[in-house]
Amino acid sequence: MANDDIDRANDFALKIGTVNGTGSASANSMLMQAIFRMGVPVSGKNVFPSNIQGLPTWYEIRVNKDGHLARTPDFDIMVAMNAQTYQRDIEEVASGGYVIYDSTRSLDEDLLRDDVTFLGIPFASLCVENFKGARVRILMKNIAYVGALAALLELDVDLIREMLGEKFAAKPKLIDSNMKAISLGYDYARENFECPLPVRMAPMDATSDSVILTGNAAAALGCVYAGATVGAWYPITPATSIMDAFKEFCGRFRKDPETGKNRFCVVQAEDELAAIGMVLGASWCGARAFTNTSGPGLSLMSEFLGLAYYAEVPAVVFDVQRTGPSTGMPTRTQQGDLFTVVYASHGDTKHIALFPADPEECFYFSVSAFDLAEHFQTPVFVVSDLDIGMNDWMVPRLKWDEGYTPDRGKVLTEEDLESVEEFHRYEDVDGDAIPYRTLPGVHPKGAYFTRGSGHDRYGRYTEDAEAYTDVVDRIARKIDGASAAVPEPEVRLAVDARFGLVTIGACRGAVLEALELLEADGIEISYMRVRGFPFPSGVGQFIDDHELTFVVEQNRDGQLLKLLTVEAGASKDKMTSVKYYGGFSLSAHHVVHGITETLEKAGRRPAGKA
Amino acid sequence: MANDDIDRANDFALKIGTVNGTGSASANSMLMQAIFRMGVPVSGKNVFPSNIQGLPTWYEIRVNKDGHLARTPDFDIMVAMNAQTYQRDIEEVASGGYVIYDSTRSLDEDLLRDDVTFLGIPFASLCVENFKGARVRILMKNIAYVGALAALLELDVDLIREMLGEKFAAKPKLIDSNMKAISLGYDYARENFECPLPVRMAPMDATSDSVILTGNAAAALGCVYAGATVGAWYPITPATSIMDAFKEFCGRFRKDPETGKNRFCVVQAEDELAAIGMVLGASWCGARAFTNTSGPGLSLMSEFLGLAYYAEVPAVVFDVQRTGPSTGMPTRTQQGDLFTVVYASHGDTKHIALFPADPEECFYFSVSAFDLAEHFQTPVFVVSDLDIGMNDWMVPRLKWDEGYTPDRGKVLTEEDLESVEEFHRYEDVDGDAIPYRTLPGVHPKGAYFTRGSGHDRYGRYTEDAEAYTDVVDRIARKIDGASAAVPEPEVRLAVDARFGLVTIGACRGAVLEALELLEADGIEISYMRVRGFPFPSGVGQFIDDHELTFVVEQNRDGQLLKLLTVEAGASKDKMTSVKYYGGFSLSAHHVVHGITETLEKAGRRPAGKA
Amino acid sequence: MTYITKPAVRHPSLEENALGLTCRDYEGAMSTLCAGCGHDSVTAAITQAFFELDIPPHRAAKLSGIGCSSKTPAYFISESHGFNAVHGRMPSIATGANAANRDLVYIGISGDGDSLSIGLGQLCHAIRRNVNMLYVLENNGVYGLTKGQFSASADVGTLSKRGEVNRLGPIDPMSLALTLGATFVARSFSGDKQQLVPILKAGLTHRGFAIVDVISPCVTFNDHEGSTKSYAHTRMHNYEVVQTDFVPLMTEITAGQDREGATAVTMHDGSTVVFRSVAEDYDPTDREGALGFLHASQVSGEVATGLLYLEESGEEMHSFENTVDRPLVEVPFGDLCPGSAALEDLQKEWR
Amino acid sequence: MTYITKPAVRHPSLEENALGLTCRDYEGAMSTLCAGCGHDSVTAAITQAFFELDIPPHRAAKLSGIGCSSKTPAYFISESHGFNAVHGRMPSIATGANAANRDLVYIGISGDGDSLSIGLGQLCHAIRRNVNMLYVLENNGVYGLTKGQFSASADVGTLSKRGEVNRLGPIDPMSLALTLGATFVARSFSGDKQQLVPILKAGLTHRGFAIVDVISPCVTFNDHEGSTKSYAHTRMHNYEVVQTDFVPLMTEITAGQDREGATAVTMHDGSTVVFRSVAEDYDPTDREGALGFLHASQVSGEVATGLLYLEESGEEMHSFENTVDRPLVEVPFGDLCPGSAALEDLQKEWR
Ligand SMILES: Cc1ncc(C[n+]2csc(CCOP(=O)(O)OP(=O)(O)O)c2C)c(N)n1
Ligand SMILES: Cc1ncc(C[n+]2csc(CCOP(=O)(O)OP(=O)(O)O)c2C)c(N)n1
Ligand code: SF4
Ligand code: SF4
Ligand SMILES: [Mg+2]
Ligand SMILES: [Mg+2]
Repeated sequence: MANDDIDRANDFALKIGTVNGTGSASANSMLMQAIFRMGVPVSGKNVFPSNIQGLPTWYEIRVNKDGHLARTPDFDIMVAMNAQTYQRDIEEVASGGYVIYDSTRSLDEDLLRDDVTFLGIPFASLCVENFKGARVRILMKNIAYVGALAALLELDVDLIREMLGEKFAAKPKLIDSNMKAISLGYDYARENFECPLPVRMAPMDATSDSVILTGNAAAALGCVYAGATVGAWYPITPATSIMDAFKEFCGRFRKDPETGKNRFCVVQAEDELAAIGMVLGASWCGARAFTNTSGPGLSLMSEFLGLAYYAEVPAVVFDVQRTGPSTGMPTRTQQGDLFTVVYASHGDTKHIALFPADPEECFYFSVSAFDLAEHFQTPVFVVSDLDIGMNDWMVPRLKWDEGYTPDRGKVLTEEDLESVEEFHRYEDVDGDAIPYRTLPGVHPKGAYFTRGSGHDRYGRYTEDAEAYTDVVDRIARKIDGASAAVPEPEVRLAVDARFGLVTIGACRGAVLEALELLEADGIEISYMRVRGFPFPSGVGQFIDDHELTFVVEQNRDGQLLKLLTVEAGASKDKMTSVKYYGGFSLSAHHVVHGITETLEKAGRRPAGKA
Repeated sequence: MANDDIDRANDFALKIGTVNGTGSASANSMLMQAIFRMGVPVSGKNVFPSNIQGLPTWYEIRVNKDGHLARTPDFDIMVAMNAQTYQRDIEEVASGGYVIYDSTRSLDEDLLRDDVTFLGIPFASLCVENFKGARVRILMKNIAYVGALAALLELDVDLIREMLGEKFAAKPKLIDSNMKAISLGYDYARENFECPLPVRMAPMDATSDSVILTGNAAAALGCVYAGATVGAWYPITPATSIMDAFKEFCGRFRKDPETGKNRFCVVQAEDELAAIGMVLGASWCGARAFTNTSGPGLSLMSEFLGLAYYAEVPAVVFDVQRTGPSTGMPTRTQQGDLFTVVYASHGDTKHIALFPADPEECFYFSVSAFDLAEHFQTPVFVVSDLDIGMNDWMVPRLKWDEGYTPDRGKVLTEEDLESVEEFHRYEDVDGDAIPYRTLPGVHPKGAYFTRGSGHDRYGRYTEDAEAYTDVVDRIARKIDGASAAVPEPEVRLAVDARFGLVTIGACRGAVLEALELLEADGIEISYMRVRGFPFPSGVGQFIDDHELTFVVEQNRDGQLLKLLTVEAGASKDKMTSVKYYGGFSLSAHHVVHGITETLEKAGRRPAGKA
Repeated sequence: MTYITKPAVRHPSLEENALGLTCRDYEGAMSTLCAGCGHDSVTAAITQAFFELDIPPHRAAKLSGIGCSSKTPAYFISESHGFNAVHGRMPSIATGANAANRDLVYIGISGDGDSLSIGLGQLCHAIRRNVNMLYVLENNGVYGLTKGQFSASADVGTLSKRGEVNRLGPIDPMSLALTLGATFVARSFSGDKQQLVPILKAGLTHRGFAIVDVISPCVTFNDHEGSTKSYAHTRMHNYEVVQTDFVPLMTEITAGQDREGATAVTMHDGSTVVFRSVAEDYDPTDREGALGFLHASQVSGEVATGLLYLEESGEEMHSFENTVDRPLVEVPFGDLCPGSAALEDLQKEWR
Repeated sequence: MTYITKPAVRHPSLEENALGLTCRDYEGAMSTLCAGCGHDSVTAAITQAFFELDIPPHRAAKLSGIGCSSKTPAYFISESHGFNAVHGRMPSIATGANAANRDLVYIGISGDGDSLSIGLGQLCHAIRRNVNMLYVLENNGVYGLTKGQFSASADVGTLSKRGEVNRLGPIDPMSLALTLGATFVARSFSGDKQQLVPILKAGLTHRGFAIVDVISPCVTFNDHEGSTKSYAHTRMHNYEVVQTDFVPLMTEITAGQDREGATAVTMHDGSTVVFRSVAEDYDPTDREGALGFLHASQVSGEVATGLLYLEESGEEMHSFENTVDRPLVEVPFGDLCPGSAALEDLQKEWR
């Protein structure tokens, strides 16, 4: 972007390189929030190490008036606060861009580039002169670069001061020092450089109906609104903040006014095997229960997930994906768990899964997950990832339908049980493959034995081939039936397009941006994003309807493409993979590049429509 | 079979219904062994409950001069020793067949059938008259029905007496009582019925180059011959007898002659997570190590399997499949773990697997598994099932090539390390995607850090996208490379056949028998049995070469068909599923029925060749 | 219910409890265990305990893992829900169930393999959380259902049926539980219904995690010479440390009963447990002492039985979690969902 | 090796060990832990111990699970193999490695989360098998790497950095180990190198499973007021029960050293461990006594440190398994494969 000469107001990307554990995080999100409050679409992505203190960490901010907020690797401005990473940070700046660095120590000759402008600001010495105490000085450096950016980008400083006021309302002393730090950076920039830079902010009104939110907070809020009462988990990045947020929200909304006691119970389990076990126990008793985990935890839950599937116990599992396999890169994103989720556990199994694209969907899908889990009496996965879960997203303000009543599924009440002749746990009474359920403690007639060993439609233990087959066949029908209940794919058909594109989850933003770029280039492509599994019937159709469909996903093995082949009846020869799995969020150029490359190879770079 | 009037010598099926824990097992295998020693092809299948004592259990013997030894559900003779199950046992006899029962108590009128002959023998009272002690009397009833069958089937009694002699060589008193019990049954039958029956034995010479063996014993023997020294496991049916046999063989072959100490170490782990962990630790140190498990254990191993895949640690895992999902039917067979095995663990993974069809292949594949695991530095699964693993199979005598030297893969010796400049654990030095390995304790230069977290080609920790991608891409190439190293499929092409059939594992016998029946019926079908994954290139080709291919497997979801679609490039529309998954071994009629039904539906019941 | 339950012919003679139920009403499906299996006697004792405590069958919840022992919940109280989980993971199911509905009477049945090998971690953490339940460990020193391998409770030198010798030291669930702060620790013998029933009743009444280690011989794989978990060996070395007597709330302790040298502990529901130490100055409320005693008796090869330790603090998982008294499953949706207005307010902070 | 190791400038001054190596040769990659993290001090002590014991770097094997603590094997002895396993499962890796090659010197590093929550079962069973290794538990009462949740070793009433209070009782690895029959049980403090180094040396020399619980403060998440695992609190309540002195084989105990009130235990390799009890009549060879003492000091809120229990029976996993003395990885294939003739014979029995 840095290269074109058009007005660069509200269209640029900014990256800040610091050291983790030095308090830059709050400065960075303040920066993002300020942009947001100026009414300009913005996204912030945290690129952090799997470590607590002392290693390089980055924060990437993209400002885009058209609302393209996916990650972009071309940075117009680099705030290089970490000498350890000067080299690569400076290399990453787009030609024509700017490097803001701490000029307290002068820059190595060989780091200099003549196609970028270097703006040195002596942050360290400024803070040493103006503040006391090592810790404070380090913290204030972060606030100071915010001040400098305010000047260079024409950020509304009053807004920032206002925000500082809100933030430290309780601690006036802190307000002063922060205000001072802002001014240090702001004034220095004003005095020494021509402000603003061509890349800059201009007030808009494009964010008034939006909020800033992480997917994990949104998912947790969904659990609260869905009426979930039991959460069992084991800490793991990047899933941890779901339970942290759940506890926080419950602290606000789930205290008994009289007693101050909790209308929820969060158990930090000893591991993920126990966490999912607790969820099954709670669901079996009739509570809405969930767990949050990531790849390694998911693997550990495999055995129990098969039990839940076969014994038909509801459960909601949030899988916030990170880069695998194994421990992999815990602080990088990926979409590598698709197979693990939908086929979790040994033997014949198939699980319902929802694939949110952003925090907004995390909230709504989280609520649906509980409805689906209880309706179909089976585990339901909400499959997000580190990018959605932990990054700051600008999303439309969340709405709650007061008319919502939870779908508790076919649960027999005490009255029902009084009236029924006999209750048979696994019988397909209604012909929809969904049996009736009872809860412990309700009625003697409701009693049955839940087991993962062979059982017949009456819930009795069996080793009989027919009785066994009868039940597993019904379960297969039941799960297939869910394809009509999971969220429909998001589809945007291009008129008579020969090409289609299918994607999933967090790829959304980058893909839509890429499609615009390609269209501008005369390449029209229809778009579909799957949002639930088992795939609704339309999914296979979409692929049949196009000459060639690009499947865009963030894993090495093209797991979505494979799933589409075997589970959506799509024919493999009509699909081609566009994959990125290096751990960063997907960006439009990955998609554009992948698609154009394929088209060129295939020698069919079309003039557009068929 | 019972219906046709042709000579029924050496072509019949026999079923014995008893109560488990009453000692019938040894009587039954003696019976089978006697038939085998008469030179006639025979198979024995144990149908037992997941319980220790007091429940119905069955033993099925099939005698077939043409060597068709798959299970058949049409029984010519039923030895009904368990009153609990008279009803269903008698129903199972093919019309024209025989029911041998204990006439001490007379049979219920309504159990009688006029299309079968009832041969009552007062086993109980005979034993009461002739033996003392409840336990002895119960045991001798079993021997007595063997005696009766000897008369009715014209089994060589002297042979049986000889076998009893061998068996109880140490305990002469037992010989006498057993001999007596044999005579009781034998004489009673001779005196009261016209012996032999039309279904009967006739000496042959079709077994002299064969042995009777279970797949689990064969697999264990393979471990001994491959030089495996460490076995770690957790008991689970039907995998347990692999380690039992391994310990037994090692007791014979692996004692240090001087000290009597063990040249092996078997650790009964606290669970399957620990078992696979121990295998990885031992393999990492350079031992050939293995574990044996079944579905539930496999699920528990998921996390560690991903570590082994990504950190490139060899491991051999025997998965003796049982009916899933979850605990399922522990004493019934199935092929439901295909997906779980090849995609085990979260993130992008793909594992090497071998699929033996019988105990013979269990032995040879077990040896290959260690070679492949060390060659490719990754887990290798030997995927058998309860039918192969626990039943008595007649297989060609096993051979051992004295020329065999284990393929330890690219392991640098002390000398190598002395001479190398630097050692980089994950570098693709030879361009075959297989890096070099070192073992702990050998040389300081060999030291490296094994981890499941992100690492670069040098074995260093990394969170860098390129460095990460570089390694996982190589691993993908490495595993794909194994498709050339796993056993080639077994193929029998029918001339110009329009139809193909692909199957796996224990389905073999039933499928080959079915193909003969179909051919006799004018339906020619080419046959392929896959024996290793990743699939060799020929596999997809076979499917392309046929108009329609039947995929025969023992699971509900058509896992093999799906794998062929996504991993062998086979097109789904050219395949159709023939599945049986009720827990019994597959029989020819399942296959014939499945195929003819499809053909009729498709309205293309061909006159044979195209 | 859809079990083949034993024909419940109601003997007019049969004694009825406060609910007007007979012990027959607390029975379950026909056992499929080996004739003579210790576990069946434990089942009988459990049936008795529930009957005598007047617990409504449907208010009980029966949980187990996998094993012969874990099959037994099917053999008692067919009118209560049962959950036969996966191997070694019953404690987590119980913890979650209890979190959701704290008002049910939870009984978990496990085996020594299920509890001390694959399930050891979960057992220890259920103890640590003091989950309110009765945990019965049917201890036979072997893996019965998988045909007799040694379990982690097998003593050093034990001979397996196949003649193998166990060299590894045993894990004693009692010392372990005491070390981990368990508040109710008892051991008994399947062959001693006299002792077992009151202990089970006390355990069911205890608020918190009550673990009862029941030596329950496996007649098929571990009842032979050379086994330290056989009927013979247990009868011989079983040493009752404290006699326990459970006195329900309603029956007051009358002067009639002799109470010399007896300690009485009042349970949270008002009923009483009366101990009489048989062993010299054994104090079932002294954790450290109990630990020492167990260690000593283990060394001397004795099987100390009785209610070995009791601490009726009443603190259990829900007190730690500060959960509302009403079972969470009964809290109406309206009290759980904050509604649209709250959502509006909340989002003001996210701008 | 392909680490960024610290520049190994060889100070001529630097002391050399019997192998002619300096302690620099026992260092590893640069630590990425927080400045001041207790774990780094433990790393330093380990480096020292290996150096002083003259262990050839490549004959050591370093194992760990997942956590900040589990990262540390990368920070010492870069010339030995390291295995950073999955969370809580290091003991099984160590067991398998040891089964395959019994001649290496195994050191496992774990954290309190890694050992006492997800890994509790494996830890207990490694103790039971008495796997010959040194197991260092870097105990900070929190999950450091996941940002400060309470671990199972957090004391009741501990305040988290976010102000939450821990209500659950702690699992004390020392009492647990003693209860499970551990043969080497010690506790120390990352801040006390004086005490830690000899204990580590004794642990490395012990034949069997040596567990050392090192209180190792997390400066970032658990070093504040209200934490019982902070530097301040540990310094204050750390109570050395026994002073331990490790005397290697070669240096004989000269009259010069004062030995009053000291017990000496000879290790299987001939070297000696000398105890001096600081606490009134504390006997580090009395398991029952040690258990009682620990329980008492836990109640009084003291952190008892030192080599708390030692039993040098020499019995370890391989004695139980009766494995050949030669490491299995070194047994030639010819001694492992029975060959074709044997196969022929064997099959005669299968007819
Ligand atoms: C994950 C898993 N591994 C192994 C098994 C096989 N298995 C079933 S029961 C059992 C042991 C039971 O022993 P115990 O708990 O002592 O019960 P018992 O039969 O002795 O009463 C095992 C290993 C299983 N069901 N699941
Ligand atoms: C299966 C699995 N679950 C969760 C995690 C996330 N995780 C990483 S380290 C850790 C806890 C570490 O705590 P501790 O062992 O005390 O080490 P410390 O960081 O405190 O030194 C957790 C839960 C993981 N890596 N794997
Ligand atoms: S095998 Fe043992 S434990 Fe299992 S039922 Fe029989 S006697 Fe009981
Ligand atoms: S977070 Fe705590 S444990 Fe981890 S490195 Fe920092 S101080 Fe050490
Ligand atoms: Mg047992
Ligand atoms: Mg910790």
